[in-house]
Amino acid sequence: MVDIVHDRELAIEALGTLWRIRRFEEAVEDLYGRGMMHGTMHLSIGQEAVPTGACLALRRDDYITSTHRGHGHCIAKGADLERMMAELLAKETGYCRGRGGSMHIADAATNNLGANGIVAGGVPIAAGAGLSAQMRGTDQVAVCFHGDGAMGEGAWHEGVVLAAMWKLPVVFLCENNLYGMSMSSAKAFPLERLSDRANGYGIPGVTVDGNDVQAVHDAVETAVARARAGEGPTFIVAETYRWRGHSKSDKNLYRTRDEIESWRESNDPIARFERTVTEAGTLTEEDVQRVRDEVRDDLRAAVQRAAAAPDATPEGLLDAVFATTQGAMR
Amino acid sequence: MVDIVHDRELAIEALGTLWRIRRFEEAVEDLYGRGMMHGTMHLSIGQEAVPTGACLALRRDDYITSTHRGHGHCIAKGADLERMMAELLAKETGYCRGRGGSMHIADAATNNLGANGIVAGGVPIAAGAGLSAQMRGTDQVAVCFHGDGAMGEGAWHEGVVLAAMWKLPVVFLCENNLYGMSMSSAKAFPLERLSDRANGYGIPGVTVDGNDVQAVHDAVETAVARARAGEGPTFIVAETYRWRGHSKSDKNLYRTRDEIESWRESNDPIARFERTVTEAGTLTEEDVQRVRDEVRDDLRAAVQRAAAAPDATPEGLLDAVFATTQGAMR
Amino acid sequence: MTMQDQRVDAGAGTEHPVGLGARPGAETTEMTYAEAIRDALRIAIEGDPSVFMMGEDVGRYGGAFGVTGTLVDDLGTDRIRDTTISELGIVGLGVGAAMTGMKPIVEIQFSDFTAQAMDQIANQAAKIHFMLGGEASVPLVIRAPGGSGTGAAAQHSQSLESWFAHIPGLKVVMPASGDDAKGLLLAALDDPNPVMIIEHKLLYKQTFEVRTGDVRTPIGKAAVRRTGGDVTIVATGVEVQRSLEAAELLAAQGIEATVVDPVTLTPLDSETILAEVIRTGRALLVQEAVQTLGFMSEVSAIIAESEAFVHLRAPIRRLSGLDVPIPYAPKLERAVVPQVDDIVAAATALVREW
Amino acid sequence: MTMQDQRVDAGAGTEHPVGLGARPGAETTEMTYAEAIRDALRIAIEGDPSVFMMGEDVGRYGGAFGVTGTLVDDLGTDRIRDTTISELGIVGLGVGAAMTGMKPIVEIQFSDFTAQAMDQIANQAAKIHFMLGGEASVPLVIRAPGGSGTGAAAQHSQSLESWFAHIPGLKVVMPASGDDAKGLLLAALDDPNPVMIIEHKLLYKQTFEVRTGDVRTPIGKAAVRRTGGDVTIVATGVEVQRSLEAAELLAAQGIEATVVDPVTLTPLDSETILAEVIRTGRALLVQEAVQTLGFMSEVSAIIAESEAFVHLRAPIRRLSGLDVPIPYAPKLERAVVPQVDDIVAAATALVREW
Ligand SMILES: Cc1ncc(C[n+]2csc(CCOP(=O)(O)OP(=O)(O)O)c2C)c(N)n1
Ligand SMILES: Cc1ncc(C[n+]2csc(CCOP(=O)(O)OP(=O)(O)O)c2C)c(N)n1
Ligand SMILES: [Mg+2]
Ligand SMILES: [Mg+2]
Repeated sequence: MVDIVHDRELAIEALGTLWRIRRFEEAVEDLYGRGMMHGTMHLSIGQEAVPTGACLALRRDDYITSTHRGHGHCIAKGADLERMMAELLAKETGYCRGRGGSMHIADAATNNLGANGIVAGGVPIAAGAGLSAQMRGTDQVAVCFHGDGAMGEGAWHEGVVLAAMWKLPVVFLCENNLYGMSMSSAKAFPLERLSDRANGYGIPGVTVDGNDVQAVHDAVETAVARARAGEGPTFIVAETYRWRGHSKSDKNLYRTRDEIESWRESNDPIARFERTVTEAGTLTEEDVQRVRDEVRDDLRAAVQRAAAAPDATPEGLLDAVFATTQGAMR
Repeated sequence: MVDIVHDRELAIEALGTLWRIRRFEEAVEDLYGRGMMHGTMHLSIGQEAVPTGACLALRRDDYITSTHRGHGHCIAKGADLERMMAELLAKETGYCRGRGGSMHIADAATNNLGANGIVAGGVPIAAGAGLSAQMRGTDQVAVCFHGDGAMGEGAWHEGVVLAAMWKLPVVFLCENNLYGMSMSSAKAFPLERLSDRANGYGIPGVTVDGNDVQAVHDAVETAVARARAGEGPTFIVAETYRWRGHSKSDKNLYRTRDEIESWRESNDPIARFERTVTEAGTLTEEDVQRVRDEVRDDLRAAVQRAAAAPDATPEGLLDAVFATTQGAMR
Repeated sequence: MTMQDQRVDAGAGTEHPVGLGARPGAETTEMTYAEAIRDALRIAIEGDPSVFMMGEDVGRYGGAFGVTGTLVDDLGTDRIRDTTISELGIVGLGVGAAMTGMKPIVEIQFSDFTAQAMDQIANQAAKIHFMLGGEASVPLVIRAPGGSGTGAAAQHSQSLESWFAHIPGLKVVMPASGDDAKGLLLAALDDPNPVMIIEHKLLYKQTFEVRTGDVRTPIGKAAVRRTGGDVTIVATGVEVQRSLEAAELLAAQGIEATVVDPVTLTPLDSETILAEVIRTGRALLVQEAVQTLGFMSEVSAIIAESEAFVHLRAPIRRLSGLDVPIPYAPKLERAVVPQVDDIVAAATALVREW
Repeated sequence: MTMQDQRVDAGAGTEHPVGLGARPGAETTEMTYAEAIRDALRIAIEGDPSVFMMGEDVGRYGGAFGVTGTLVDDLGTDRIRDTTISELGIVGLGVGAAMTGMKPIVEIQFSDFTAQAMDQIANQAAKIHFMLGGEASVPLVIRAPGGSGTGAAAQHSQSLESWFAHIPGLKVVMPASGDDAKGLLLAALDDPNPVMIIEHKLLYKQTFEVRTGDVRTPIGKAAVRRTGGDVTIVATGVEVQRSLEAAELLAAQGIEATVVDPVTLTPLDSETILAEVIRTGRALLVQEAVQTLGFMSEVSAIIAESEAFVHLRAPIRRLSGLDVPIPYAPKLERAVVPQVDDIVAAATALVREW
């Protein structure tokens, strides 16, 4: 097992990722609030440890599929902040050239198959990437990030059934932030632990503290090893919490202020990680501060460059519908 | 528990149902073979104990949903053989006036919501009937017959998830005849027993010998009692076997002749029931013969009357698309 | 089989409304499109114990577009039901409930997600009555918002009404005004058939004049919302509004346009459309949906094979969304669907060149 | 991003075939439509390690319509994969595999079950390339048999090509001959986009003249299968065959018909269609799909807004399936879709009355 907490380089990397996600989304929130960003916005603030821990267990050529709440996954897998921000700002230099926005960022350079506006839409796609890896004889693995709400969809079921049957190298990684929009996952699924769902599919099910980078990493690392060894998929449920509303329209009527406060105050994944690595003596307070400063500077630069880029243009849209060459993420 | 095996009247009823299903389908096979019936044909010969046992645990106002292989369910719930046969013969007097055929017979008189050409199509519909019963405050139950193959479909999943969440009065009754068309259920779903699927949904899962009328009945009776008491759905898997091919196009290449023979010879549900009730002293050989004769006569008459009925006519088809009054099965 | 209980039919709603105002003949009040739908929901659910609504986040959350609002407080969680994220499941449960004595209203958060539910919509709900030889009916209402303009990109902005209008057995309506949003929902609940209501996201917060009380907008009747002799604009959804605005601008240039809103796509009131096309001899068909097999292809084909053919003074002109997925960037999103200016330009060209 | 490996392009296939025969310019042999597809599958899978096929019962069973036959014996269970009953799942896996270097062919047993898979087809496969700004492509081929005539009733007999043609980002083809069934499948595998191939159940067992070897039928080009000066029949799928038969009967009555088969619905070769309509001045559009928003509505609309408008000597006439679900009874099933006689009658009326 890779020990992030006691490895200086990894701890810095993890902390950088955590902050990059947090600061990116705070910037998005700010830009949106100031009317400089359009559309809708799903923030994962409070959930940063899941993609951070998970992607530390992955190789660059491993695949991920992501969700409507996908900035964290994208950043943790290694996406470029400027191109992400440019996309959200509807710029020609954005990942999707302004055509997709937040819900559709993919990154061929990191084998990120993309966010998805459809709940559970990425589940069969991830299984397909796993099938592709299996058939091509590589030992790549596909990690399918999804929310607890996705577990109600038929697409989730069908993707998992096929992956289980063919022992595909896939990790289904559920971020249980307790709600699918307003629906409580505890109410929706009468299971002792959500990971018990796996019992219906003949694959291992694991529950992990989703606000603990190391714990997430370890669970994913085990599942990835299993997948690479040809033993098939694993279902991991990472327990976490979404601090912000589901999207802009959310008035948080389905949960209490107390609940939100208690998670923020006693279970901030970043504060926890900083405490852990400093208490372990892996990083000093100064190290931590340096990471924060670097991320702040990087992000500021990314936002500035993104904002200065040319707007997306409607020219050539009709020609953009069909591909002329096959762009494969192998 | 109702003891069919030791109750003369029930034993006669059960035996009559078993034979009605068997003889009906043999007649269909014959008519089809002689070119007098058109379309496709899915026979449940060998599986008769499942609907027979299940429907003995139901009231007339309980609902069922059925499948492409639905003659047995329909007959066991109490449908009229002549109207069924007329439908298959494309007659105006058929259940669907010749518009639906074998895969679409429903029977409002017995709250049979209908066969379904879509694998798992009936699963959410059954849950909806359960929801309706729950909301109307009746204690009706809906039994959803489906095949093992249906367990791969998203519709199955979504219906079960919603039924589990709302504790709907539904029994999901899987006839595991070992194959979904040619796909082996053991290969498809890496579960020790298919009923373990229930563990992923927080509802009870039960496996039962599907060729034992009493065993099926008892499992369904328990599940129905649970449902009527407001405790929610149960998943029952009845292990059985399909003697005939999936449909006419089936060359049985995916299973061995030996396998088929062994089920026919040592596990014929009708022979087993006859043996059980005669050995128990509930019925005599003569009783059994009388039931067989009655069914033979009834069926012969039904076929004759059905064959003599007027053909379905294309007149008025355009006006048949929309209903003008609400016909509800309450 | 029981006969459908006929509900009160106050305010016939058969006369043509002026613009996007209320149908004549009843008291009116101002409210938003969302409020008008909510008003209909309250009237229906309070008035009929078999009516209920289910969908994702329709309860405490109040609906993704705020349509249900605080209705759950008054009507309870039994009648305003939050579901899991399960479009196929909830439409399927709706079918089962509808066959067994209930009148469910299912909300699909974005009409794009009807893709998830297509089997239950097209293969079950639409066909059951016919396929079962009349043995059952499916009085199910499905509400789903369509359309672009909110920056939600390709998977949350489609105008998919064609998919449904192509399936025999479904009735399909597209309320262009608050009054129709209310009246059509109440009419849909009277109907023993499955009815798809395609609402429009951009209209939810707009204010309209709406009839009060238990009113109906008849299903199957087009509305002539404006009359002019030079060109007949047929438009659906949010394009009705844009066409009415365009008509005012055209009038300033001396071009008088008739604006016909089909209101119901199936069964379509071709008679009214054809009469209005014959009157002006020019047809401009405006929709937000992509051009290829958008609903206006059907309208065009109906005109071209009708007696109107010989009255046409110009080719039939469609003005539609581009054949592209809806892009995210605001400028791009605007560019790919017909705006007021585009309608003015197309109508002007049609009248000036022919 | 890697460039697509261009596969051998033997036999251009761009010249018009005679009737339902093979495209000129290559060796031919006789085989059934199903065999022609199997031949293409074998060529593609043997020739390219990234091509594979998956679907329900495509392995040992040989396919519900016998298309794969014993192919699994030669190509193995890895390349001819049996799946669970899971249309959404297998299309979704196809999307994922296609994005990551494979070229999957997915078989949907009956095109009606694409309803189950609509999200992955329309919201994912079709949109990913555009929506992701070109960051990915989805070279996925979906094969699904459409059409009625087998007594399988409403849920197994639809002609749903309109649904797909309405979604930007999908290419949609409908092979009317064995030669095109083969050539289009091989062409679809060259294409970096998702291609829906709507085959026809009634054709599978029919014998056709088919080009041998690694050939192509170009996607995006219509075929003029017969030429005559009195009326232009545009027909798709099995109606191409019926129209050609009708044309012979018409010829006996002195009416000469042109028969155009669009072959590809998206992207449509309007140019060829319009040229042929202009030539005769009369258009009869024949399809098995229901009339309302069937593909011929689009063809009609394209004609009506084109330069062909002024050349029309008669209204544009559609001959389609009735707007009803397909019934089970053989007589009824026949009655609801255009048969040879219906085409003859419609063409005769069009020529005699206008
Ligand atoms: C098929 C589909 N249904 C509904 C929605 C609307 N929607 C977007 S996100 C969301 C909640 C998802 O919950 P969960 O999977 O738990 O993810 P979270 O938002 O909590 O990250 C809903 C209902 C959608 N995008 N797609
Ligand atoms: C959605 C859908 N997919 C595929 C089919 C084709 N099909 C009909 S029955 C069947 C097998 C069903 O297997 P199972 O559920 O085990 O029922 P059984 O036939 O064994 O009774 C298949 C694949 C269908 N009718 N519907
Ligand atoms: Mg969640
Ligand atoms: Mg089976």
